Amino acid sequence: MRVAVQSQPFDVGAEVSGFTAKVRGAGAVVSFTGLVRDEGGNLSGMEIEHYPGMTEKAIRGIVEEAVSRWSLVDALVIHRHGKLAPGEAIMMVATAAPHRADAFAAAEFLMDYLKSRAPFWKKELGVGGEAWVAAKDADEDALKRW
Amino acid sequence: MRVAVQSQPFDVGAEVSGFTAKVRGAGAVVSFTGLVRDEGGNLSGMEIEHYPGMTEKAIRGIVEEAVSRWSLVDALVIHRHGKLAPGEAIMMVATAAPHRADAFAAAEFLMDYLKSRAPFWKKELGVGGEAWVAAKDADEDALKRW
Amino acid sequence: MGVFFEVAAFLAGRQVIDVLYFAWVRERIGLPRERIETSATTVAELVAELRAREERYEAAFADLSSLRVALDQELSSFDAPLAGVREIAFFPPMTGG
Amino acid sequence: MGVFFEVAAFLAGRQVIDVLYFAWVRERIGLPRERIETSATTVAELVAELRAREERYEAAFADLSSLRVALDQELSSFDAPLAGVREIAFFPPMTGG
Repeated sequence: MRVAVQSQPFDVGAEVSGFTAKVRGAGAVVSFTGLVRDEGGNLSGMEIEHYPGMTEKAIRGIVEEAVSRWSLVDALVIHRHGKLAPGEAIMMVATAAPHRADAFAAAEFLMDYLKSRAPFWKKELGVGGEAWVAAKDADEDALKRW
Repeated sequence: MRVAVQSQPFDVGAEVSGFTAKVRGAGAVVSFTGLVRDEGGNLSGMEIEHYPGMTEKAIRGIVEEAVSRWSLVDALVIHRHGKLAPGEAIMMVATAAPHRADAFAAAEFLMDYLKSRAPFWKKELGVGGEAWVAAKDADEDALKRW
Repeated sequence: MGVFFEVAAFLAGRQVIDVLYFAWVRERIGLPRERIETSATTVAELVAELRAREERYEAAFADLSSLRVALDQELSSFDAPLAGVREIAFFPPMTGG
Repeated sequence: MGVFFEVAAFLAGRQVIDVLYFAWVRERIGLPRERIETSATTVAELVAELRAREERYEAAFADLSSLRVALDQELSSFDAPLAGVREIAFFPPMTGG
Protein backbone atom coordinates (compact mmCIF):
# COMPACT_ATOMS: atom_id res chain seq x y z
CA MET A 1 0.00 0.00 0.00
CA ARG A 2 2.21 2.83 -1.26
CA VAL A 3 1.28 6.46 -0.62
CA ALA A 4 3.35 9.21 -2.25
CA VAL A 5 2.87 12.96 -1.86
CA GLN A 6 5.32 14.73 -4.13
CA SER A 7 6.01 17.82 -6.20
CA GLN A 8 7.74 15.83 -8.97
CA PRO A 9 5.78 14.59 -12.00
CA PHE A 10 5.13 10.86 -12.23
CA ASP A 11 4.68 8.51 -15.18
CA VAL A 12 1.12 7.13 -15.08
CA GLY A 13 1.84 4.23 -17.43
CA ALA A 14 4.97 3.17 -15.56
CA GLU A 15 3.09 3.32 -12.25
CA VAL A 16 0.21 1.21 -13.61
CA SER A 17 2.71 -1.29 -15.07
CA GLY A 18 4.68 -1.58 -11.85
CA PHE A 19 1.54 -1.87 -9.75
CA THR A 20 -0.03 -4.50 -12.04
CA ALA A 21 3.16 -6.56 -12.27
CA LYS A 22 3.33 -7.26 -8.56
CA VAL A 23 -0.30 -8.00 -7.63
CA ARG A 24 -0.16 -11.79 -7.40
CA GLY A 25 -3.58 -13.30 -7.01
CA ALA A 26 -5.53 -10.30 -8.26
CA GLY A 27 -7.97 -10.67 -11.14
CA ALA A 28 -8.82 -6.99 -11.42
CA VAL A 29 -6.82 -3.76 -11.41
CA VAL A 30 -8.49 -0.34 -11.57
CA SER A 31 -6.63 2.92 -11.97
CA PHE A 32 -7.85 6.50 -11.84
CA THR A 33 -5.80 9.47 -13.02
CA GLY A 34 -6.76 13.09 -12.45
CA LEU A 35 -5.46 15.50 -15.11
CA VAL A 36 -5.18 19.29 -15.20
CA ARG A 37 -7.79 20.39 -17.74
CA ASP A 38 -7.03 23.36 -19.98
CA GLU A 39 -10.66 24.56 -19.93
CA GLY A 40 -10.54 25.34 -23.63
CA GLY A 41 -7.22 27.18 -23.37
CA ASN A 42 -8.38 29.43 -20.51
CA LEU A 43 -6.23 27.73 -17.91
CA SER A 44 -2.47 28.19 -17.89
CA GLY A 45 -1.97 25.76 -15.02
CA MET A 46 -2.75 24.84 -11.46
CA GLU A 47 -1.06 25.24 -8.11
CA ILE A 48 -1.75 22.74 -5.36
CA GLU A 49 -1.15 23.57 -1.72
CA HIS A 50 -1.14 20.87 0.93
CA TYR A 51 -0.60 20.39 4.65
CA PRO A 52 2.74 18.59 5.03
CA GLY A 53 2.54 16.04 7.84
CA MET A 54 -1.24 15.77 7.83
CA THR A 55 -1.52 14.91 4.13
CA GLU A 56 0.17 11.52 4.18
CA LYS A 57 -1.47 10.65 7.48
CA ALA A 58 -4.94 11.49 6.10
CA ILE A 59 -4.35 9.51 2.90
CA ARG A 60 -3.08 6.51 4.86
CA GLY A 61 -6.23 6.62 6.99
CA ILE A 62 -8.41 6.65 3.86
CA VAL A 63 -6.47 3.72 2.34
CA GLU A 64 -6.80 1.73 5.59
CA GLU A 65 -10.54 2.34 5.57
CA ALA A 66 -10.74 1.04 1.99
CA VAL A 67 -8.73 -2.05 2.93
CA SER A 68 -11.11 -2.75 5.81
CA ARG A 69 -14.18 -2.47 3.58
CA TRP A 70 -13.15 -4.38 0.47
CA SER A 71 -11.09 -7.42 -0.36
CA LEU A 72 -7.98 -5.72 -1.78
CA VAL A 73 -4.66 -7.23 -2.78
CA ASP A 74 -2.98 -3.81 -3.01
CA ALA A 75 -3.65 -0.09 -3.34
CA LEU A 76 -1.59 2.89 -4.48
CA VAL A 77 -2.07 6.64 -4.10
CA ILE A 78 0.17 9.29 -5.67
CA HIS A 79 -0.72 12.98 -5.30
CA ARG A 80 1.29 15.95 -6.48
CA HIS A 81 1.56 19.44 -4.99
CA GLY A 82 3.07 22.62 -6.36
CA LYS A 83 2.70 23.97 -9.90
CA LEU A 84 1.26 21.84 -12.70
CA ALA A 85 0.69 22.54 -16.40
CA PRO A 86 -2.47 21.63 -18.36
CA GLY A 87 -2.51 17.95 -19.31
CA GLU A 88 -0.24 16.94 -16.41
CA ALA A 89 -1.35 14.21 -14.01
CA ILE A 90 -2.41 15.68 -10.65
CA MET A 91 -2.81 12.36 -8.91
CA MET A 92 -3.65 8.73 -9.36
CA VAL A 93 -5.04 5.82 -7.40
CA ALA A 94 -4.81 2.15 -8.27
CA THR A 95 -6.55 -0.79 -6.63
CA ALA A 96 -6.12 -4.53 -7.14
CA ALA A 97 -8.63 -7.14 -6.00
CA PRO A 98 -9.63 -10.72 -6.76
CA HIS A 99 -12.84 -9.44 -8.41
CA ARG A 100 -13.78 -6.32 -10.35
CA ALA A 101 -16.59 -5.05 -8.10
CA ASP A 102 -14.19 -4.63 -5.17
CA ALA A 103 -11.49 -2.97 -7.28
CA PHE A 104 -13.98 -0.46 -8.73
CA ALA A 105 -15.71 0.31 -5.43
CA ALA A 106 -12.43 0.83 -3.57
CA ALA A 107 -11.05 3.12 -6.31
CA GLU A 108 -14.20 5.27 -6.26
CA PHE A 109 -14.19 5.36 -2.48
CA LEU A 110 -10.54 6.47 -2.43
CA MET A 111 -11.29 9.20 -4.97
CA ASP A 112 -14.34 10.48 -3.11
CA TYR A 113 -12.43 10.69 0.16
CA LEU A 114 -9.21 12.11 -1.31
CA LYS A 115 -11.33 14.80 -2.93
CA SER A 116 -12.90 16.06 0.28
CA ARG A 117 -10.90 14.68 3.22
CA ALA A 118 -7.22 14.94 2.26
CA PRO A 119 -5.74 18.40 2.92
CA PHE A 120 -5.10 19.65 -0.63
CA TRP A 121 -6.26 22.95 -2.08
CA LYS A 122 -6.23 23.70 -5.78
CA LYS A 123 -5.72 27.14 -7.26
CA GLU A 124 -6.42 27.62 -10.95
CA LEU A 125 -3.94 29.85 -12.73
CA GLY A 126 -5.92 31.40 -15.56
CA VAL A 127 -5.37 33.85 -18.35
CA GLY A 128 -7.40 36.41 -16.41
CA GLY A 129 -5.93 35.77 -12.96
CA GLU A 130 -5.92 33.09 -10.32
CA ALA A 131 -8.68 31.61 -8.19
CA TRP A 132 -9.01 28.96 -5.50
CA VAL A 133 -11.16 26.07 -6.65
CA ALA A 134 -14.34 25.96 -4.56
CA ALA A 135 -15.41 22.64 -3.06
CA LYS A 136 -18.53 21.29 -4.74
CA ASP A 137 -21.62 20.18 -2.83
CA ALA A 138 -21.66 17.14 -5.14
CA ASP A 139 -18.25 16.09 -3.80
CA GLU A 140 -19.44 16.27 -0.20
CA ASP A 141 -22.64 14.44 -1.17
CA ALA A 142 -20.58 11.70 -2.85
CA LEU A 143 -19.28 10.66 0.58
CA LYS A 144 -22.78 9.75 1.74
CA ARG A 145 -22.99 6.70 -0.49
CA TRP A 146 -20.25 4.87 1.44
CA MET B 1 -12.55 4.93 -29.72
CA ARG B 2 -10.15 2.06 -30.39
CA VAL B 3 -11.30 -1.56 -30.14
CA ALA B 4 -8.73 -4.34 -30.47
CA VAL B 5 -9.39 -8.10 -30.36
CA GLN B 6 -6.09 -9.91 -30.54
CA SER B 7 -4.16 -13.03 -29.56
CA GLN B 8 -0.95 -11.06 -28.89
CA PRO B 9 -0.11 -9.82 -25.39
CA PHE B 10 -0.35 -6.07 -24.79
CA ASP B 11 1.50 -3.73 -22.44
CA VAL B 12 -1.04 -2.30 -19.96
CA GLY B 13 1.20 0.58 -18.86
CA ALA B 14 2.06 1.60 -22.42
CA GLU B 15 -1.63 1.51 -23.36
CA VAL B 16 -2.62 3.64 -20.36
CA SER B 17 0.20 6.10 -21.15
CA GLY B 18 -0.74 6.37 -24.82
CA PHE B 19 -4.43 6.75 -24.02
CA THR B 20 -3.84 9.38 -21.31
CA ALA B 21 -1.42 11.39 -23.46
CA LYS B 22 -3.96 12.12 -26.17
CA VAL B 23 -7.14 12.90 -24.21
CA ARG B 24 -7.13 16.70 -24.50
CA GLY B 25 -9.79 18.26 -22.33
CA ALA B 26 -10.29 15.29 -20.04
CA GLY B 27 -9.91 15.68 -16.28
CA ALA B 28 -10.36 12.00 -15.45
CA VAL B 29 -9.03 8.74 -16.89
CA VAL B 30 -10.13 5.35 -15.54
CA SER B 31 -8.59 2.05 -16.60
CA PHE B 32 -9.59 -1.49 -15.78
CA THR B 33 -7.36 -4.50 -16.40
CA GLY B 34 -8.48 -8.11 -16.07
CA LEU B 35 -5.71 -10.55 -15.16
CA VAL B 36 -5.50 -14.34 -15.26
CA ARG B 37 -5.51 -15.43 -11.60
CA ASP B 38 -3.44 -18.40 -10.55
CA GLU B 39 -6.00 -19.57 -7.96
CA GLY B 40 -3.27 -20.35 -5.48
CA GLY B 41 -1.17 -22.24 -8.02
CA ASN B 42 -4.06 -24.47 -9.15
CA LEU B 43 -4.41 -22.79 -12.53
CA SER B 44 -1.80 -23.30 -15.22
CA GLY B 45 -3.47 -20.88 -17.61
CA MET B 46 -6.55 -19.94 -19.53
CA GLU B 47 -7.80 -20.35 -23.08
CA ILE B 48 -10.22 -17.83 -24.51
CA GLU B 49 -12.44 -18.66 -27.47
CA HIS B 50 -14.31 -15.95 -29.35
CA TYR B 51 -16.60 -15.49 -32.34
CA PRO B 52 -14.54 -13.74 -35.01
CA GLY B 53 -16.65 -11.19 -36.86
CA MET B 54 -19.26 -10.84 -34.14
CA THR B 55 -16.78 -9.97 -31.38
CA GLU B 56 -15.59 -6.60 -32.67
CA LYS B 57 -19.11 -5.70 -33.79
CA ALA B 58 -20.52 -6.48 -30.32
CA ILE B 59 -17.80 -4.51 -28.55
CA ARG B 60 -18.27 -1.52 -30.84
CA GLY B 61 -21.98 -1.58 -30.06
CA ILE B 62 -21.25 -1.57 -26.31
CA VAL B 63 -18.77 1.32 -26.68
CA GLU B 64 -21.29 3.32 -28.72
CA GLU B 65 -23.90 2.77 -26.02
CA ALA B 66 -21.45 4.06 -23.38
CA VAL B 67 -20.67 7.13 -25.51
CA SER B 68 -24.38 7.88 -25.83
CA ARG B 69 -24.93 7.63 -22.06
CA TRP B 70 -21.95 9.53 -20.64
CA SER B 71 -19.87 12.54 -21.56
CA LEU B 72 -16.73 10.78 -22.77
CA VAL B 73 -13.66 12.22 -24.45
CA ASP B 74 -12.38 8.78 -25.48
CA ALA B 75 -12.68 5.06 -24.75
CA LEU B 76 -10.48 2.05 -25.42
CA VAL B 77 -11.14 -1.71 -25.30
CA ILE B 78 -8.48 -4.39 -25.82
CA HIS B 79 -9.42 -8.07 -25.40
CA ARG B 80 -7.23 -11.08 -26.00
CA HIS B 81 -8.15 -14.56 -27.18
CA GLY B 82 -6.14 -17.79 -27.28
CA LYS B 83 -3.90 -19.13 -24.54
CA LEU B 84 -2.84 -17.00 -21.58
CA ALA B 85 -0.60 -17.70 -18.60
CA PRO B 86 -1.39 -16.76 -14.96
CA GLY B 87 -0.67 -13.08 -14.33
CA GLU B 88 -1.16 -12.08 -17.97
CA ALA B 89 -3.62 -9.34 -18.88
CA ILE B 90 -6.78 -10.77 -20.44
CA MET B 91 -8.27 -7.44 -21.38
CA MET B 92 -8.49 -3.78 -20.50
CA VAL B 93 -10.82 -0.86 -20.88
CA ALA B 94 -9.97 2.81 -20.48
CA THR B 95 -12.31 5.78 -20.38
CA ALA B 96 -11.60 9.52 -20.37
CA ALA B 97 -14.13 12.18 -19.37
CA PRO B 98 -14.21 15.76 -18.15
CA HIS B 99 -15.29 14.54 -14.69
CA ARG B 100 -14.60 11.41 -12.67
CA ALA B 101 -18.18 10.20 -12.20
CA ASP B 102 -18.62 9.74 -15.96
CA ALA B 103 -15.24 8.05 -16.41
CA PHE B 104 -15.97 5.57 -13.60
CA ALA B 105 -19.58 4.83 -14.65
CA ALA B 106 -18.63 4.28 -18.29
CA ALA B 107 -15.74 1.96 -17.37
CA GLU B 108 -18.00 -0.15 -15.12
CA PHE B 109 -20.72 -0.22 -17.77
CA LEU B 110 -18.22 -1.38 -20.41
CA MET B 111 -16.96 -4.12 -18.08
CA ASP B 112 -20.44 -5.36 -17.17
CA TYR B 113 -21.46 -5.58 -20.82
CA LEU B 114 -18.18 -7.05 -22.09
CA LYS B 115 -18.54 -9.73 -19.42
CA SER B 116 -21.97 -10.93 -20.52
CA ARG B 117 -22.66 -9.59 -24.01
CA ALA B 118 -19.42 -9.91 -25.98
CA PRO B 119 -18.89 -13.41 -27.46
CA PHE B 120 -15.92 -14.68 -25.45
CA TRP B 121 -15.74 -17.96 -23.55
CA LYS B 122 -13.06 -18.72 -20.99
CA LYS B 123 -11.69 -22.15 -20.29
CA GLU B 124 -9.53 -22.65 -17.21
CA LEU B 125 -6.54 -24.92 -17.71
CA GLY B 126 -5.91 -26.45 -14.32
CA VAL B 127 -3.57 -28.90 -12.75
CA GLY B 128 -6.38 -31.44 -12.63
CA GLY B 129 -7.84 -30.81 -16.07
CA GLU B 130 -9.70 -28.11 -17.95
CA ALA B 131 -13.14 -26.58 -17.47
CA TRP B 132 -15.26 -23.93 -19.13
CA VAL B 133 -15.89 -21.00 -16.82
CA ALA B 134 -19.59 -20.83 -15.98
CA ALA B 135 -21.37 -17.50 -16.30
CA LYS B 136 -22.33 -16.08 -12.91
CA ASP B 137 -25.83 -14.93 -12.04
CA ALA B 138 -24.16 -11.89 -10.44
CA ASP B 139 -22.74 -10.89 -13.82
CA GLU B 140 -26.15 -11.05 -15.47
CA ASP B 141 -27.66 -9.17 -12.52
CA ALA B 142 -24.98 -6.47 -12.86
CA LEU B 143 -26.52 -5.44 -16.19
CA LYS B 144 -29.78 -4.46 -14.48
CA ARG B 145 -28.27 -1.42 -12.81
CA TRP B 146 -27.73 0.37 -16.13
CA MET C 1 -21.98 -26.44 -52.15
CA GLY C 2 -22.07 -23.04 -53.85
CA VAL C 3 -24.72 -21.08 -55.65
CA PHE C 4 -26.40 -24.02 -57.41
CA PHE C 5 -27.08 -25.71 -54.10
CA GLU C 6 -28.54 -22.54 -52.60
CA VAL C 7 -30.74 -21.82 -55.59
CA ALA C 8 -32.05 -25.40 -55.59
CA ALA C 9 -32.86 -25.19 -51.88
CA PHE C 10 -34.62 -21.86 -52.34
CA LEU C 11 -36.77 -23.30 -55.15
CA ALA C 12 -37.69 -26.20 -52.85
CA GLY C 13 -38.86 -23.78 -50.10
CA ARG C 14 -35.79 -24.48 -48.03
CA GLN C 15 -32.83 -22.33 -47.05
CA VAL C 16 -29.11 -22.87 -46.57
CA ILE C 17 -27.65 -21.62 -43.31
CA ASP C 18 -24.17 -21.64 -41.81
CA VAL C 19 -24.48 -23.01 -38.28
CA LEU C 20 -21.66 -22.16 -35.85
CA TYR C 21 -20.96 -23.72 -32.45
CA PHE C 22 -18.75 -22.31 -29.70
CA ALA C 23 -17.21 -23.44 -26.42
CA TRP C 24 -18.77 -26.61 -24.94
CA VAL C 25 -21.51 -26.62 -27.60
CA ARG C 26 -18.75 -26.97 -30.22
CA GLU C 27 -17.07 -29.67 -28.13
CA ARG C 28 -20.27 -31.71 -27.66
CA ILE C 29 -21.26 -31.55 -31.31
CA GLY C 30 -17.70 -32.16 -32.36
CA LEU C 31 -17.33 -29.49 -35.02
CA PRO C 32 -17.08 -25.69 -35.12
CA ARG C 33 -19.41 -25.08 -38.05
CA GLU C 34 -21.47 -26.76 -40.74
CA ARG C 35 -23.68 -25.67 -43.59
CA ILE C 36 -27.18 -27.10 -43.48
CA GLU C 37 -30.27 -26.97 -45.64
CA THR C 38 -33.46 -26.59 -43.65
CA SER C 39 -37.15 -25.82 -43.96
CA ALA C 40 -37.31 -24.65 -40.33
CA THR C 41 -38.91 -21.21 -40.02
CA THR C 42 -37.74 -20.37 -36.48
CA VAL C 43 -34.65 -21.01 -34.39
CA ALA C 44 -36.66 -23.40 -32.20
CA GLU C 45 -37.72 -25.45 -35.24
CA LEU C 46 -34.08 -25.66 -36.37
CA VAL C 47 -33.04 -26.80 -32.90
CA ALA C 48 -35.74 -29.52 -32.95
CA GLU C 49 -34.47 -30.66 -36.34
CA LEU C 50 -30.87 -30.83 -35.08
CA ARG C 51 -31.80 -32.66 -31.86
CA ALA C 52 -33.57 -35.33 -33.92
CA ARG C 53 -30.41 -35.96 -35.93
CA GLU C 54 -27.97 -37.58 -33.54
CA GLU C 55 -27.21 -38.11 -29.87
CA ARG C 56 -24.39 -35.49 -29.86
CA TYR C 57 -26.88 -32.77 -30.96
CA GLU C 58 -29.40 -33.97 -28.37
CA ALA C 59 -26.64 -33.66 -25.74
CA ALA C 60 -25.70 -30.15 -26.87
CA PHE C 61 -29.27 -28.81 -27.01
CA ALA C 62 -30.72 -30.67 -24.00
CA ASP C 63 -31.09 -27.50 -21.89
CA LEU C 64 -31.94 -24.42 -23.94
CA SER C 65 -31.87 -22.19 -20.84
CA SER C 66 -28.09 -22.66 -20.77
CA LEU C 67 -27.72 -21.67 -24.43
CA ARG C 68 -27.61 -18.40 -26.32
CA VAL C 69 -28.20 -17.83 -30.02
CA ALA C 70 -26.98 -15.20 -32.47
CA LEU C 71 -28.53 -14.57 -35.90
CA ASP C 72 -26.14 -13.00 -38.40
CA GLN C 73 -23.90 -12.03 -35.45
CA GLU C 74 -26.61 -10.32 -33.39
CA LEU C 75 -27.86 -11.84 -30.13
CA SER C 76 -31.38 -13.16 -30.65
CA SER C 77 -33.92 -15.57 -29.15
CA PHE C 78 -35.13 -19.09 -29.82
CA ASP C 79 -38.52 -17.93 -31.12
CA ALA C 80 -36.95 -15.62 -33.72
CA PRO C 81 -37.78 -16.29 -37.41
CA LEU C 82 -35.05 -17.64 -39.69
CA ALA C 83 -36.17 -15.94 -42.90
CA GLY C 84 -33.20 -14.30 -44.62
CA VAL C 85 -30.69 -15.47 -42.00
CA ARG C 86 -27.32 -16.57 -43.44
CA GLU C 87 -25.47 -17.43 -40.24
CA ILE C 88 -26.70 -18.78 -36.91
CA ALA C 89 -24.50 -19.44 -33.87
CA PHE C 90 -25.19 -21.44 -30.71
CA PHE C 91 -23.09 -21.01 -27.58
CA PRO C 92 -23.19 -20.94 -23.77
CA PRO C 93 -23.65 -17.66 -21.84
CA MET C 94 -20.63 -15.47 -22.53
CA THR C 95 -17.77 -15.14 -20.04
CA GLY C 96 -15.56 -12.34 -21.36
CA GLY C 97 -13.98 -9.45 -19.51
CA MET D 1 10.32 30.75 22.23
CA GLY D 2 11.27 27.35 23.57
CA VAL D 3 10.65 25.38 26.67
CA PHE D 4 10.86 28.30 29.16
CA PHE D 5 8.06 30.12 27.35
CA GLU D 6 5.86 27.02 27.31
CA VAL D 7 6.44 26.23 30.97
CA ALA D 8 5.65 29.82 31.96
CA ALA D 9 2.43 29.71 29.94
CA PHE D 10 1.42 26.41 31.49
CA LEU D 11 1.99 27.82 35.00
CA ALA D 12 -0.22 30.79 34.11
CA GLY D 13 -3.08 28.46 33.02
CA ARG D 14 -2.43 29.21 29.38
CA GLN D 15 -1.12 27.06 26.54
CA VAL D 16 1.12 27.60 23.56
CA ILE D 17 -0.26 26.41 20.22
CA ASP D 18 1.09 26.44 16.67
CA VAL D 19 -1.64 27.87 14.46
CA LEU D 20 -1.46 27.04 10.74
CA TYR D 21 -3.39 28.64 7.87
CA PHE D 22 -3.86 27.24 4.37
CA ALA D 23 -5.14 28.40 0.98
CA TRP D 24 -7.22 31.60 1.10
CA VAL D 25 -7.20 31.60 4.91
CA ARG D 26 -3.42 31.89 4.73
CA GLU D 27 -3.68 34.61 2.09
CA ARG D 28 -6.20 36.68 4.06
CA ILE D 29 -4.27 36.46 7.31
CA GLY D 30 -1.01 37.03 5.50
CA LEU D 31 1.08 34.32 7.08
CA PRO D 32 1.27 30.52 6.94
CA ARG D 33 1.73 29.87 10.66
CA GLU D 34 2.28 31.52 13.99
CA ARG D 35 2.78 30.41 17.57
CA ILE D 36 0.32 31.87 20.02
CA GLU D 37 -0.28 31.72 23.75
CA THR D 38 -3.94 31.42 24.66
CA SER D 39 -6.28 30.67 27.52
CA ALA D 40 -9.04 29.55 25.11
CA THR D 41 -10.45 26.14 26.04
CA THR D 42 -12.20 25.35 22.75
CA VAL D 43 -11.54 26.00 19.06
CA ALA D 44 -14.48 28.43 19.00
CA GLU D 45 -12.97 30.44 21.86
CA LEU D 46 -9.64 30.61 20.04
CA VAL D 47 -11.38 31.79 16.88
CA ALA D 48 -13.16 34.54 18.86
CA GLU D 49 -9.83 35.60 20.33
CA LEU D 50 -8.21 35.76 16.86
CA ARG D 51 -11.15 37.66 15.30
CA ALA D 52 -10.84 40.29 18.01
CA ARG D 53 -7.19 40.88 17.15
CA GLU D 54 -7.18 42.52 13.74
CA GLU D 55 -9.30 43.09 10.65
CA ARG D 56 -7.41 40.44 8.60
CA TYR D 57 -8.39 37.74 11.13
CA GLU D 58 -11.97 39.01 11.15
CA ALA D 59 -11.96 38.70 7.33
CA ALA D 60 -10.56 35.16 7.42
CA PHE D 61 -12.97 33.87 10.08
CA ALA D 62 -16.11 35.76 9.04
CA ASP D 63 -17.93 32.65 7.83
CA LEU D 64 -17.14 29.54 9.85
CA SER D 65 -19.34 27.36 7.64
CA SER D 66 -16.76 27.81 4.88
CA LEU D 67 -13.90 26.78 7.17
CA ARG D 68 -12.52 23.48 8.40
CA VAL D 69 -10.27 22.87 11.39
CA ALA D 70 -7.72 20.19 12.22
CA LEU D 71 -6.32 19.52 15.71
CA ASP D 72 -2.92 17.87 15.71
CA GLN D 73 -3.49 16.96 12.06
CA GLU D 74 -6.88 15.30 12.56
CA LEU D 75 -10.06 16.88 11.21
CA SER D 76 -12.11 18.22 14.10
CA SER D 77 -14.92 20.65 14.88
CA PHE D 78 -15.20 24.17 16.23
CA ASP D 79 -16.65 23.04 19.55
CA ALA D 80 -13.73 20.66 20.24
CA PRO D 81 -11.64 21.27 23.40
CA LEU D 82 -8.08 22.57 23.03
CA ALA D 83 -6.59 20.80 26.07
CA GLY D 84 -3.32 19.11 25.10
CA VAL D 85 -3.44 20.30 21.49
CA ARG D 86 -0.05 21.37 20.06
CA GLU D 87 -1.03 22.29 16.51
CA ILE D 88 -4.25 23.69 15.09
CA ALA D 89 -4.90 24.39 11.41
CA PHE D 90 -7.61 26.43 9.70
CA PHE D 91 -8.42 26.03 6.02
CA PRO D 92 -11.22 26.01 3.44
CA PRO D 93 -12.98 22.77 2.41
CA MET D 94 -10.44 20.54 0.72
CA THR D 95 -10.24 20.20 -3.04
CA GLY D 96 -7.82 17.37 -3.70
CA GLY D 97 -8.10 14.50 -6.12
